[in-house]
Amino acid sequence: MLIEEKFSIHAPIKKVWDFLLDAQSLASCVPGCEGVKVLDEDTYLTSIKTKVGPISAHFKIKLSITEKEPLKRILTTGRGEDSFMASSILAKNEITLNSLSESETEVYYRSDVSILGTLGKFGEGIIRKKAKELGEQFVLALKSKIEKG
Amino acid sequence: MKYFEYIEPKDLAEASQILNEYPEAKILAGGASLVVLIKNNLIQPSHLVNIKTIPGLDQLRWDSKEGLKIGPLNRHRDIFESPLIRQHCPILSEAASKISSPPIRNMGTIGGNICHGEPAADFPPALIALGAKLRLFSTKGERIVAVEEFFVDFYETILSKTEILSEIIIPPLPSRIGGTYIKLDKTNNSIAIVGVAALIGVDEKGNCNYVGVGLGGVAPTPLKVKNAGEILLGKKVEEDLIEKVAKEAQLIANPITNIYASDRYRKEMVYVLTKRALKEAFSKALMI
Amino acid sequence: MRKYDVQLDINNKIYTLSISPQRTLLEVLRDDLGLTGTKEGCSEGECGACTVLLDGLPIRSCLLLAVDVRGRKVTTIEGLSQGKELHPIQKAFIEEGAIQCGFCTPGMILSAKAIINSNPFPSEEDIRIGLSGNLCRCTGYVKIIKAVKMAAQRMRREL
Amino acid sequence: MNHQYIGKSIPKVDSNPKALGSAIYINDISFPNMLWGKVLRSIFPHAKILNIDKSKALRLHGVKAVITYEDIPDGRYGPFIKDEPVLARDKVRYIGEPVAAVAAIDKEIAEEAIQLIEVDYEELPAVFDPLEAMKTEAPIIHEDLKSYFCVFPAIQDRRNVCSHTTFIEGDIQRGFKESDLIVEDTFKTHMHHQSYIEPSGAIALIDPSGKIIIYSSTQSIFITQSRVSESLKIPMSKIRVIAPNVGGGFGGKIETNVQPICVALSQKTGLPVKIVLTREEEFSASRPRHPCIIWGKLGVKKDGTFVAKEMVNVFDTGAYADDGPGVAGFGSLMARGPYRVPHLKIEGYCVYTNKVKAGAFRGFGNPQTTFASESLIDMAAKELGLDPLEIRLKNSLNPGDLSVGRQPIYSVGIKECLEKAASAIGWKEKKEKYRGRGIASINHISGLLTVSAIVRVNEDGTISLHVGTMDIGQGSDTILTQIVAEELGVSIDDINLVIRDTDATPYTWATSASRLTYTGGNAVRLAAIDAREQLLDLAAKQLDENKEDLMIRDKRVFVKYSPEKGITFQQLGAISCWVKGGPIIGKSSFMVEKPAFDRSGFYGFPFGTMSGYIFAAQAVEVEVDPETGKVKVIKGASAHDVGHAIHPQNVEGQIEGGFVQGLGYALYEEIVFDNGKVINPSFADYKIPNSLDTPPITPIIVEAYDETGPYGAKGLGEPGLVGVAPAVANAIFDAIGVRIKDLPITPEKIIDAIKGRKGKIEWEDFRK
Repeated sequence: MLIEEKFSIHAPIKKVWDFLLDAQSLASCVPGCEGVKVLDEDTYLTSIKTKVGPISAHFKIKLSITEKEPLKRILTTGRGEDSFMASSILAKNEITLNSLSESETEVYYRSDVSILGTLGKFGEGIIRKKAKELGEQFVLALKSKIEKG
Repeated sequence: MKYFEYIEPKDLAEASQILNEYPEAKILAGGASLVVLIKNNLIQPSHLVNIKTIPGLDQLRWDSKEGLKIGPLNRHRDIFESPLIRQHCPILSEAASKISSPPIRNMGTIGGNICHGEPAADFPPALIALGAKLRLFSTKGERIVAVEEFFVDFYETILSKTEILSEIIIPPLPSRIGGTYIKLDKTNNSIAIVGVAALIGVDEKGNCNYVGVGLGGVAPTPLKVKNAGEILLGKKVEEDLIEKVAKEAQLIANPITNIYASDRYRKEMVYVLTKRALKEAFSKALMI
Repeated sequence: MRKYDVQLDINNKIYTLSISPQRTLLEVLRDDLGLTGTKEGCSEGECGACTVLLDGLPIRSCLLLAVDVRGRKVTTIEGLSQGKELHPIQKAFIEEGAIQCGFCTPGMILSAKAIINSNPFPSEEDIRIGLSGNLCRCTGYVKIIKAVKMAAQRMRREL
Repeated sequence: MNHQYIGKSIPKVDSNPKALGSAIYINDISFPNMLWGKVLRSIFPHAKILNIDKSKALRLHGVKAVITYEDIPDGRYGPFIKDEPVLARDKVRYIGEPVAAVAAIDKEIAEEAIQLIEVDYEELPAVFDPLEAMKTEAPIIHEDLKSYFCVFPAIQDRRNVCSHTTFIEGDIQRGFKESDLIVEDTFKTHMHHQSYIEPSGAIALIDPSGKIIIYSSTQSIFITQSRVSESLKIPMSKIRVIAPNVGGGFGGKIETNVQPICVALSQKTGLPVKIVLTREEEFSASRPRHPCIIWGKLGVKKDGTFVAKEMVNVFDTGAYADDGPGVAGFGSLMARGPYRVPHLKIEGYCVYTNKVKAGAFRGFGNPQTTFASESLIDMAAKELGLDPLEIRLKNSLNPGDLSVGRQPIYSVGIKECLEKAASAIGWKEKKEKYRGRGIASINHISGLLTVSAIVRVNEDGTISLHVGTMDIGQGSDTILTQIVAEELGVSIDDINLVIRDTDATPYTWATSASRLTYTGGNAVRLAAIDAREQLLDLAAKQLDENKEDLMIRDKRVFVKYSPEKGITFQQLGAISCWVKGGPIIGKSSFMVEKPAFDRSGFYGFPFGTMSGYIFAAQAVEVEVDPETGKVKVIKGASAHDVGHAIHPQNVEGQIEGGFVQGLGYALYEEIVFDNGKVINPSFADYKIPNSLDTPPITPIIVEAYDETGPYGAKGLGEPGLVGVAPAVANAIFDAIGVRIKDLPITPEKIIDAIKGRKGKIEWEDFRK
């Protein structure tokens, strides 16, 4: 299940890049995210609570940065599970930046999410819709944090 | 399935009170949808409140002023076979006959079908076309809402934690009225890819005096084609007006892509089916 | 973990049991009462192999809580042929070659009984609708529909 | 020749208990102290296993054993290539692959326990499309493929290819030069599930003598025995397999799935262990039909005569070979079809991908290649302005023509099948708007490998038939009983069927390849004749008559010209047991060996000899809604050349069941993947036809007597399904002029085709 979003932020590319690397601030943009624990420079532990209708899932996720090209691209893989509901989530995310101008950066983010187990069975179309909404909320939070901060 | 407490309340008040006390409690009516969710570990209720022990929730009464009053525990089978429904709103009986299969129709209830919140469920489009209202009971009081306002998102309704759907009210309709529920499904009576319910009423001069169009399976919730009235009421029912309403239905549709069909296909089909449903409804109205 | 004392009327026999509420009627029939004629094909209310009659109407026993039977009469395949004598529907299924692997047969026969009970002169369309909740992968339904027609005639004492 | 039982539709021998609900299936069996097993399955399509921590699971109350690859020998199994472990060893190759297993005192605890097993994976790049998997940069799924034991000289000439079969006859280049018209296209078929209503399952226990006893829902008790033996390294003499009734299989239960795991858990705990798959496990981790990508090219003369056919069939076998090499080989062998085609080059690739392994399913590759070849024929007929029925009749085989591999075929009823199927749906009649008729004609085989049988005369003159064939609903028990009753002049009730137990029956291969009437029937008939001859010899001695003057009827041997002089079977039975001659035991061991293939044009074909050629034609009339693309099947007809129908009613049952399963393949059913994960693993989202989805079907029996079959009979188990999908595709083309080339044919694909736009799911023509 592919989720893609392209948007621009009124901020220089350096500022956006630094924000992306700062785990705590990035986590604050992810809806339902309950804090981040930094294991090492490239790996973080976080947990995300989401709700699809009557069903609430609580994923404990290990996020690892797999590739970094400063000021250009960052690749991460998130792997986690909600043992309560025997479901697991696997997300391969890619964020690429390109600076439109001194004060304008274009961000393209793409993530390939697959959810296994019972939640996955619930209805792929619905989860795609929910994931898209989460994506949009993430973008809004990211924009406002960076532009204000 | 994992263990849960099982309660047989004697009245709605007790049921609502239990919902208030236990946040993870769920209402058990027919169980056709709920038990599947539990078995799949999608929800783990702490309590099941079996409202089938509450008397009076499966009644079906006609009142010339207020219209048809349907208890939420009427099973799909009861709705399909009820002479009152066949007389006053046959479109509901038609919708009931297209739900799943006889065993499910002998278990599932109209209340459960509505409260489950499945966007492609078969009753909501027909209820929307009928302009139905829902009575929601809770210990904090009762409220009545139009059926199209009842749905919030996928499997999410406006029911508060302690509210229970206690009655479905279908206001009286003009005498010369025709309706149909068209369901596009993969195999017979499987989940609707697109569902359209349409009702058209005509007065003696042949002008449209009632129109109701409900859509299923094309958005996170069932939809009402709100300005169908503007387009048709008071006018002669013509082909181009019907196409305008169908265009309107296509406009408000916001479907998903899933294993059954893509969003593009659903968007195209909601136009085709709305046009067909309105035409068929109109020809039925003329026959009365 | 509270259990509920329940009286179940199954095939005209009363069973007094103490049942945990999350157990389905299917589990109680098979595991507690040894009535293994009712089968489990999907446990999600889709295939019909678990069909039993509740007050004469076919239902999914895998979706009905045993405690929720509440005094209604349950008929399983074992309750159809009193002792050795085959029920006319069972005879018709055998004669018309309507049985292949046999896993859907108990559920199919009970749905057939409900069809004929509700309408002694079922048309082919009535039969197809009545059986649409019972999936069969072997027969393509043709001989099953023929068997139900034959059984209906027999039960009307025409043949 | 008037037979007493052959050709008669007697009540099936196993129907009564099934109608009463007293028939026992695997899930109805339990033992005292029996444990429930559950399998932990991989959540990654391709990943190394770094570590498996069982400690938490073992501490859960009620858990008796947790096993991983460390607890079992490194045995590999598989019908063609021994590439599959019981539990994943170094790495996992598909989502759903068994990684560990638990045995606990009840189901709930077992399910809880498997979630407490922690597996550390290191993900590897995965490939899901067979064409991608064949490219050099694709990840390798089986690094040590070359070291696996193969039962045939496999050609593994491209990346991730575990078998490549080719058939060449005539000169393909010259053939296309001589053709007036060439049609060429690419077709794609999907993953299709058997969807038997009874989930697979097994129970294993160890008897006091240390012998392992396996109760299993299977299509072959002997294959179950051999797979458990080779994977867990246990001699077959220590393994007994017993099968209760089986609730349908259609090929999906030929090979093993949980049986070895049950045995390993039982060995570990010393207690009986039962595992029954959930419907979700059936759809995501059993053995569905191979998806296939087919490029086909057909050369024809102006008058419709077939000249040349070239095809490349790429079968996606998933993570393990399983029956893949057989499916790729056999599907390609059948791709010529029941026609004379002088110039032929057909290739079948069997390619690994990181998806659930595909196995045998009714048709065994033939439905895939036939969908392409029967579509191409209609495309050629359209270009030439010929009637699709006529072009097929013109090229159909005649008795004495040769199969691929130059075997002469004398029993060929294909023309009669075509004519009767076409007329049954009113081929020539005027068609209503948006309605179309389509036809497809197919060939298949029913003679393969071996069946052996023993017929014993009991002391009281009744008969015991010991045969290892598995009746999974197709009626073989009844048919084989009819044959013994006919040969020995006894009644059906006199025959005691000794079946479903490797300790009580001689070897047989499997309920597969539509073969139990032809191959099984021959074996059982020879054993019955052997017993009959011994009875006649003993009677001749007792009556002091010439054997030639003796006849048998109603369990009595009598002298032809003075029938009152005779001796009953009861007397002969007693004499043979108590007085002289010794107990009468008729036996036979039938192997399909002749006529042998001329293998000069065969490369990498994974089978020995096949025979018992069977033919069928499926015709269908459809109505297509041009605005929604919905297809309504108005009526269908399916004509089958079965040589001679031993049980006509049962034959009709196979025809009708196959037709409806074929409709599911053509229109409704598909296993859908997302990154290697099955996303519709339930009957709610994987729709098989119900009684409202099936049209009126006319089954037609055509009898082109086959000398090599018992009483002229051949099989028909699989053909019922094979031609339905192309017939539907051809009918849809006839109705609204759009040619759908990828299955299943959904309303959306039809609308996209009408609007001339690419479907939502794009795939490129891979010949470029």
